Amino acid sequence: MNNKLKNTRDEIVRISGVNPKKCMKCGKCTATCPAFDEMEYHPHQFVAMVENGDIQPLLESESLYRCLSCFACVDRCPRGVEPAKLVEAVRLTVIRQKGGNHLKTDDIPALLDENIPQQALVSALRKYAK
Amino acid sequence: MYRISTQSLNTLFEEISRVCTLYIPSENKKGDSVYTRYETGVEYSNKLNTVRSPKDFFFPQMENLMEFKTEGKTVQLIDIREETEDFVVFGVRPCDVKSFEVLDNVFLNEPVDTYYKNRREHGVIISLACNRPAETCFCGTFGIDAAKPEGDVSAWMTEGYLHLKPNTEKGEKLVSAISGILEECDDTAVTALQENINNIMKKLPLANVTTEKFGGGKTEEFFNAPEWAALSESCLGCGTCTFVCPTCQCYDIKDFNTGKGVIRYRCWDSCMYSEFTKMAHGNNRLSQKERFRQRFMHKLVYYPENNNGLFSCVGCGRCLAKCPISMNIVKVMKTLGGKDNG
Amino acid sequence: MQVNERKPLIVAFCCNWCSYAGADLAGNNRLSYPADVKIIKVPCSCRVNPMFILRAFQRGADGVILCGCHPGDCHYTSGNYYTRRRMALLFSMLDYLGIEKERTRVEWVSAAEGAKFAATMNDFAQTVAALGENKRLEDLRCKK
Amino acid sequence: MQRIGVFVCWCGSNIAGTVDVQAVSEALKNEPGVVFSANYQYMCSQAGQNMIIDAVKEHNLTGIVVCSCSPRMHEATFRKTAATAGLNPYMVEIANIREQCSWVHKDMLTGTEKAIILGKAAVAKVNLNTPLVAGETPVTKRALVIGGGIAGIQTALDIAEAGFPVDIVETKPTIGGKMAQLDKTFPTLDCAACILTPKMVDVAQNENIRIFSYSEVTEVKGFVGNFDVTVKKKARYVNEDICTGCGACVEKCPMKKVPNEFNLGMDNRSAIYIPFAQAVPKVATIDPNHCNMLKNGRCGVCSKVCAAGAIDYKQQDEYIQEKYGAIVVATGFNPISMDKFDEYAYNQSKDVITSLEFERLTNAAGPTAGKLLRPSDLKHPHTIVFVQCVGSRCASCAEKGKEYCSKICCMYTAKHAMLTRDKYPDTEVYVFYIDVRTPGKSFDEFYRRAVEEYGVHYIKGMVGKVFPEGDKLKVQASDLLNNKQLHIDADLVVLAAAIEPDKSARPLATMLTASMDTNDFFTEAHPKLRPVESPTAGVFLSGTCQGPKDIPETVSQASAAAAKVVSLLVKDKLKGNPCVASSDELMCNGCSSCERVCPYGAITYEDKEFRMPNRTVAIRRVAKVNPAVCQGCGCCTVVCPSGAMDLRGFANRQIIAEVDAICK
Amino acid sequence: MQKITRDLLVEKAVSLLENGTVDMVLGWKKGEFDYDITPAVFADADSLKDFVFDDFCGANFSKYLISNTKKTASKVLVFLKPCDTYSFNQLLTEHRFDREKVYAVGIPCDGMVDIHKIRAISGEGIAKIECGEKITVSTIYDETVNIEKADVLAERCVTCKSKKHVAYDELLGEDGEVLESARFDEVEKLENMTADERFEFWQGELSRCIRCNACRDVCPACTCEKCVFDNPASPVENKAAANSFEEKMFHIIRAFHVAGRCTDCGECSRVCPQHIPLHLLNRKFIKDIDNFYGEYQAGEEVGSRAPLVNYTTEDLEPGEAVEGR
Repeated sequence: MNNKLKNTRDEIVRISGVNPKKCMKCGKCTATCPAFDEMEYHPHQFVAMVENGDIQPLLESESLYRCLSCFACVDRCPRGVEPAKLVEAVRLTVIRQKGGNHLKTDDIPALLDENIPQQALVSALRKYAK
Repeated sequence: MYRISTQSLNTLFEEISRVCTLYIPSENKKGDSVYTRYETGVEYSNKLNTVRSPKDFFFPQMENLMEFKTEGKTVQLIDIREETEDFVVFGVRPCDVKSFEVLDNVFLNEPVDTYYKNRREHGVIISLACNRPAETCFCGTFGIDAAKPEGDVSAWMTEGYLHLKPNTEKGEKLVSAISGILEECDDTAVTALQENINNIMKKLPLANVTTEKFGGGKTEEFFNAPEWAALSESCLGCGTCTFVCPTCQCYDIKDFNTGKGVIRYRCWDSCMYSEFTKMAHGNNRLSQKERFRQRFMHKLVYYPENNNGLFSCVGCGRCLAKCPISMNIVKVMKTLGGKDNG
Repeated sequence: MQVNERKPLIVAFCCNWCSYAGADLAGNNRLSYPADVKIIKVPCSCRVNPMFILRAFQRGADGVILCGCHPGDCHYTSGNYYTRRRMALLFSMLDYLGIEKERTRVEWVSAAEGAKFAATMNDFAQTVAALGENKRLEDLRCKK
Repeated sequence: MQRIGVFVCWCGSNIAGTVDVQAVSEALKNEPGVVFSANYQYMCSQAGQNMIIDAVKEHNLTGIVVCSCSPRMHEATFRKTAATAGLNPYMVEIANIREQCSWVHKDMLTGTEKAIILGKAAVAKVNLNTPLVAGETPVTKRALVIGGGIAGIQTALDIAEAGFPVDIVETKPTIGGKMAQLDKTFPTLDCAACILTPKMVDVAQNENIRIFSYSEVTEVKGFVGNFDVTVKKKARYVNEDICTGCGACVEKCPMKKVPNEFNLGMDNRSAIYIPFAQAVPKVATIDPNHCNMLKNGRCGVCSKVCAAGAIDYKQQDEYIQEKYGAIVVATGFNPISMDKFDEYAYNQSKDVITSLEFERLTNAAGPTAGKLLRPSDLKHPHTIVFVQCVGSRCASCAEKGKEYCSKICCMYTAKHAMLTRDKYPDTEVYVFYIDVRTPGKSFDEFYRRAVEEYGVHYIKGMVGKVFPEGDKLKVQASDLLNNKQLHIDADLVVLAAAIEPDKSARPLATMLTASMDTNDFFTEAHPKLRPVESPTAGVFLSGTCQGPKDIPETVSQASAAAAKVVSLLVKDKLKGNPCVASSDELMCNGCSSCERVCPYGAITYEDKEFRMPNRTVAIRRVAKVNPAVCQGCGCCTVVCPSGAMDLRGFANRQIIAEVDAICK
Repeated sequence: MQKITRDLLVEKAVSLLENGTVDMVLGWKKGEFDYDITPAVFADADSLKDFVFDDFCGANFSKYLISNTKKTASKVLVFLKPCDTYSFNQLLTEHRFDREKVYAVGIPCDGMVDIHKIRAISGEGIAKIECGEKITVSTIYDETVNIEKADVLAERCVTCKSKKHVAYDELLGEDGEVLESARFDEVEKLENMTADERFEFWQGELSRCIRCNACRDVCPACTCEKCVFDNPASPVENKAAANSFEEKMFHIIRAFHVAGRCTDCGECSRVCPQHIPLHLLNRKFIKDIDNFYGEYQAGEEVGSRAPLVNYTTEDLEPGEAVEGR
C-alpha cells in the first residue's frame, strides 16, 4: 500500500470511526443488505476493501450511492463493525477529493437533460457545489 | 531607664527587628495570644498569657539533634544543628522569666545541654510587668514580683509610655542599639505602677496559696497521701498541663527513619502519658494516680530538693485555664497543704 | 512529550485475587504502564488501612491507588464493599482538608482485566504527574 | 535482626532482557539485613533452588527474598525450597520483577531502577517477617456436587467409586441434565440416552451417593474441608420414599395442558409429572403452579389413584444441613434466549427453532416420536436451513449475544444435518457458517462426511433475515465465496443458539465466594495448570459452568474434578492458611467492630482475666480469632482502631515497611 | 417545668446513696472559681457538699463509667445531659461497661457556656460569675459585665442536636425533642470553599496542635486500651507534633477511627487548648455518612450497626464521593 492510499484509508477509518479489523468476515451485513442487487461492491466487501487499502475502485463505484443508509448492516453486525458508516465515510472522501463539491461545473453538461428546468439547475449548483 | 511612647510601639518593634529577629505576643484568629515573629502588620497583644510559654524558644517541642546516613553498610553521623542567630523575645511575663531559672538548672548544669545553651546565649528577653493579673495568677506564691520583672531588659507599660531598663550585658547591648528612638527618663511612673500592681496582687483570689508545706525532704510526708486518689480521679492523662507549662522540661528522644537516613530528634514528653519513661521491663508508673502524683511531687518536692528550694512552678496559671477537667497545682497544693492553705 | 521531568511516585495497593492477578496479566500481555507505579500486594482491598495511604503520602508518594475485585466479586465476599465505604469517606475527608482529590483513587480491576489495569495506571500516572509534587501531605523530613 | 539472602532471577532473558540483574543484586546487598545476594539464570530450576539451599546453610540465612516472576507463579516453589533448607516457608518474599517490571517496562534503566525498589520493599518486609505455622483442621469426608447433569453424574460416580459419600443437588425433579434431552451424540452418533441412562441408574444405586433432586443450595458457610451447606428440598408434594414411579397419577391427572419443559414447550404434560421415562429418581412431582388441588383445593385425583399413598399436598420445603469437605460446581448451561434476534423471526414463526428443540424433534421420545415434522403444521420439511453462530462470537451488543465461541455448535449442526440427510434424503439441508471449527478427535472427518457423503450444503456466509411468507420461511443470506445474496424458501430454520452458564451460577458463586468471569463462567484457579479448581479452596469445577465444552470434554473434566476432590478427602487434616488475623488481647478493647465485619464469623468474644497493677485482676471482653475459619482478608484489622487486630504475614508494620521502602 | 437545681440533684444523690441503690456518684465538683468544675466521684452524702450544678457543667461523664463501673460494688449514679446519653449508648454498643452497674439519671439541659467566650468579653481577672439567662461577671478590678447567655453558649450547645434523652433509668424534669440543628452549616461553608482555601484553613488550624492528646483523652469514642498513636509497637506512634504532617495524620486517623461512632458531643473542641475546631472533622464524617448511607446518629440506640461496619451492594463509589463539588 503506498503512502497516499494508506492516508486515504486512515482518513476513511478516522472519519467513520469504524475499525475494519473487527470484521470476522461472516457476511451477515451482506446477507441483510436490501440493496444487494443494486450494488457492485457489497457491505462486507466495503469493509474488506477499506482494510486492504483497495480504495480506488470504491471511490469510483456507483455502489456508494446505492447504499440506502438503512443501517441494517450496522444493526445486524455481530462484531459492531458498522459497514454503513464506512460507506458514508467513503462517500465523504469522494466529496472531499472534489474539493467539497458533489459536482464540478465541468461535469454538468454531460449530465444535462433537456427537460430540466433552468431554475432546478441553479439551485442544484447552490446545493451541491461549494 | 528609658522610655518610648506607647504610640510608637511599632517603631520600637521595627527598630529591634532591624537588629535581629523579634518575637512579640500577638492575638491569633481565635483570640489567643501567641508569640509571633514580628514583621510589619503584626500587632502587639497585651493579653496576660500566651497559650504556649516562651520556653518554646529555648526548648522547642521538637528539635532535630543529629542525623545518621547509611551508605552501603556504613553509618555516618551528621551534626545538623543550625547555628542560632540572635533573637529578642518581647513581653515575657515575670513568671515566665522565672521559668528560665528552673529550666537553666536542668539544662545548663553538667552535663550541659548544648542545644539549649546555644539558644539561651542567643536569646534576649525583654520582660514586661503585669498591669492586669488574672484570677488564675499566683506567682506571688513562688516569690515572684509581678511588678519587678527580670530578664535582660525589664519593661513596664505605664500610662502612655513603655519603660525599658536593661539588666544584663545583652540587654545593654540591645538598648544601646536602639537608643536612637528611646528617651531617658526617671522611674517615677514605674514606681507608681509597681505600687498599683502590688495592691492588685494582694487582692488576687489565689494570693494566699503558700508553699510552706512543700519543698525538699517532704517525700515521705506526701508520697503515700490518701488524697492523691481523689485528686487524680478524673485526670484524663492528657498532656495539656505539661505542654503549656513554662517549667516542664521532660523530653523523649526518638528516631525518625526518612528512608534516606535517620533523624534523631527530641520532643516534649509528659509524665502524664502512659508511655512516659517506658523501659525494658515496662512502665514504672502504672496508674494515672502515680503519674499524676509524679508531676506534682516533682514540681513541689523533688525539684526543690535538688535545686536549693526552688520550686518548679512559677504560678503563671496556664494549667488552671487549660486543663480539660480543671484539675491543677493549686487544687493539689490546697488539698495536700491542709485547710490553712489558701 | 512530558514537560515535567520529575517522575511522580505512585503506590498501588492491589488485592491478591483480582487486581494483582490483573497486573500480572498486563505483564503477560506486555501492556506497558509507567514504572512510577509500584505495587504492594495485600490479601484484599479491605486490608488497606487509611494509615497506609497517609504514610505513603508522608513519605513522598504523589498518588495512591487501591485496586480490588469488582464489587460483588470479592474473594472474601464483602471485603471490597467495606473498602468502598471506607475510601469514600476517607477521600471525601482528604478533599475536605484541601488535598487534591485526583491523588487518590479506587479502581476495580478483575484478574481478567490486564488491559484495564494498564490503562488505569497510565491514566492515573498521567493525572498525578499533571498535579505535580504532593506538597500538602508531605513530611518535609522525607524530602531531603 | 534477620540474615537475608537475595536471589535475583534472570528468567532467561525475560527479566535479564530489561533489568540489569547484576545491578539489582549488587544494590540489594547493601540493604539492612541482607548478608548475601546473587543472581542466576533460572532460580526456579533445580540448580537455582539448590543455590538457595546452599546459601541458607552457608550464610545462616533467616530470610529469603527472590526477585523473580509473580508470586502467583513460584511463591509456593520457593517456600518449599526454604522448607527444604530448614527455614520457615513464610520467611520467603517474592519481588515481582517480571510481570510487574521487566515485561511492562521497555528500557534497562527504568526496569533496573524499579526492580531495585521492588527488591528493597521485599527486603523491608522480610526484615519483619516471623515464622508462621499453619493450623490444621480436620476434613469432613463427604463431597457435594451441585448439578446433576452428565458432569455432576460423572464427578459423583468417580468420587463414590473412591469410597467417599457424595450428595448431588439438582434443581430439576430428575438428574440427567441437558444430555438427557439429546438424541444422538457426535462424532460417533450413539444415542445419548443409551449411554447416559445407565450412568443415571448407577448413581441411583450407588450406596455412596445421595440425590437431592428438586433441590437447591441456599447457604454455604465454612471453608475447605469444613463447608456447612444448607440445601432446600423443594416440596414436590409426593413422598419420594414411597412413590414407585408407576405413573398412574400422571395418566389420570386432569390438568394436561402444562407446557412440557423437557420438550422445550413443544408439547404438554400433566400437572403431576415425571419428566421422562428414565428419570432418576423416578418419582412424580406436582407442579404447584398448575395443580388444581394446590391452587384451589379442588381435585385430588392423583391422591385417589396412588396405590402407594405417596401424594402429600401438605408437604413443605425442607431444609437439610450437611457438612462437606469439598464442593463441586456442575451447574451447566442453557441456550441463550432468542428473543432479541428479531431478524430470525424466532418469535414470529414456530418453524424457526433452536438446535436443542431440533434435538427433541428428532428424538424418539420427543413430541413427534422422532419423526422430523415441522412444529407449525406437522408436515415434513423439505428445505432446512441451519444458521450457525446465533449469538456466539457476538461482540457488538452484550444484551443480545455472547462474545465467545460456544464451541459445540459446529459439531452438533453437522450432526443434525447429517442425520437429516440420512433419514430424509429428499430434504435439502443448508448450513450457513462463518467458520467451521472442528478441532477434536474424529471431528473434522465427521464434518467432511456431512458434506461429502451426505451432501449437506455448507455455505460460507450468514443469514441476514428470515421472514415467514405463506407456509414458507423466506431466508435471505449471503454466499461470500460466490459474492452472492441467496434467497431460500425454507420449511424449517434451525438456529445454533449460543450457550450461557445457568442463571443459578451467579448467586451460587457469591455463596461459595468463588470468582466468575464477565460471562458468569466460573474462573479456574489457573487456566492451564489448575483448570478444574476454583480459586476458592475446596471448590471444584466440572463441565460447562467453567466454559463451553462438549460431552467428552465435560466427562474428562468431571473425572478430573473428582480426582481433585478425592485427593482432598483422603487427607485427614488440612493445613490452613497461616496468614490469619490475630488479636492482641492486651490491646483489644472489646468493641465488637471486627466481629461485625468478619465475613466468616471467625471472630468471637470472650471475657478474660487480666493481671493488673498492684496484684489486682480485671476481667475484660476480648476478641478471639478462630484460625481455622479465618481466611485472612484483613477486613477486621482496619476497623480495629487500636491496632490490636493484625494480620499475620501482612501485618501493619510489614505493609508500612513496604510503603516506606517504595517511597524512599 | 421542674427547674433542675444543684439541690435537687444532691437530694436525688443522697437518697440513692442512702437507700443503697448506688454506692458512688459521678458529679461536678466545685473548684477555685465559679467556672472550674472538676468531674469527681462522691462516695457519701457528706462529700456532696462540694457538688455543683450550673452552666459550667459541660463535662460528659459517660467515659468515666468505664473505670468506675469496675470499682463499684453496686451501682454508679451518673447524671446525663441529653447529649451525654448518646455517648452512653454508644459505649454500651461497644460493650465498654456493664449497664447493670449504672443508675442513670437524665437531666434536661439548656446549654452550657464557654468560659473562653466569657473571658473574651469580660477580660482577665474574673472574680465572680452569676449564672442565669443573663450572666453577670464581676472582676477583681471591680468591673461588672452583663452578658446574654446566648452569646457565650459553648459551640456544641449553639448547634445542639438533641434535647432528648436516649437513655436513662430515671428522668428529672421533662424530656425534650431531637432538634433541627444547623450543625452542618460550618462544614458546608468549608465544602463550598476551593480546595486551596480549605487547605489554607486546615493548615492554619491544625498547625497549632501541640499534640497534648486532650481531644483524644476526653473523647468518649476513644476508649482504646492503648491508642495506636501511643503504642511503640505501632508504626505511627509519635509523642509530639514533630512535623506538620504528623498533626494531619493524627487528626485524620482519629476522626476516621471515630467515624460512625462519634456522637458529636463536642468534647474534643471544648478541651482543645488551642481552640482547634476539631468537631468540624467529625461532623464532616457524620454529614458524609448521612448523605452517602442514610441518616445515622451514633448512640441513638444501643446495638445499632455503625455505617463503617456495614455496607450495601449499591453504595456509591469513592470517586463519586468527591465528585460533584
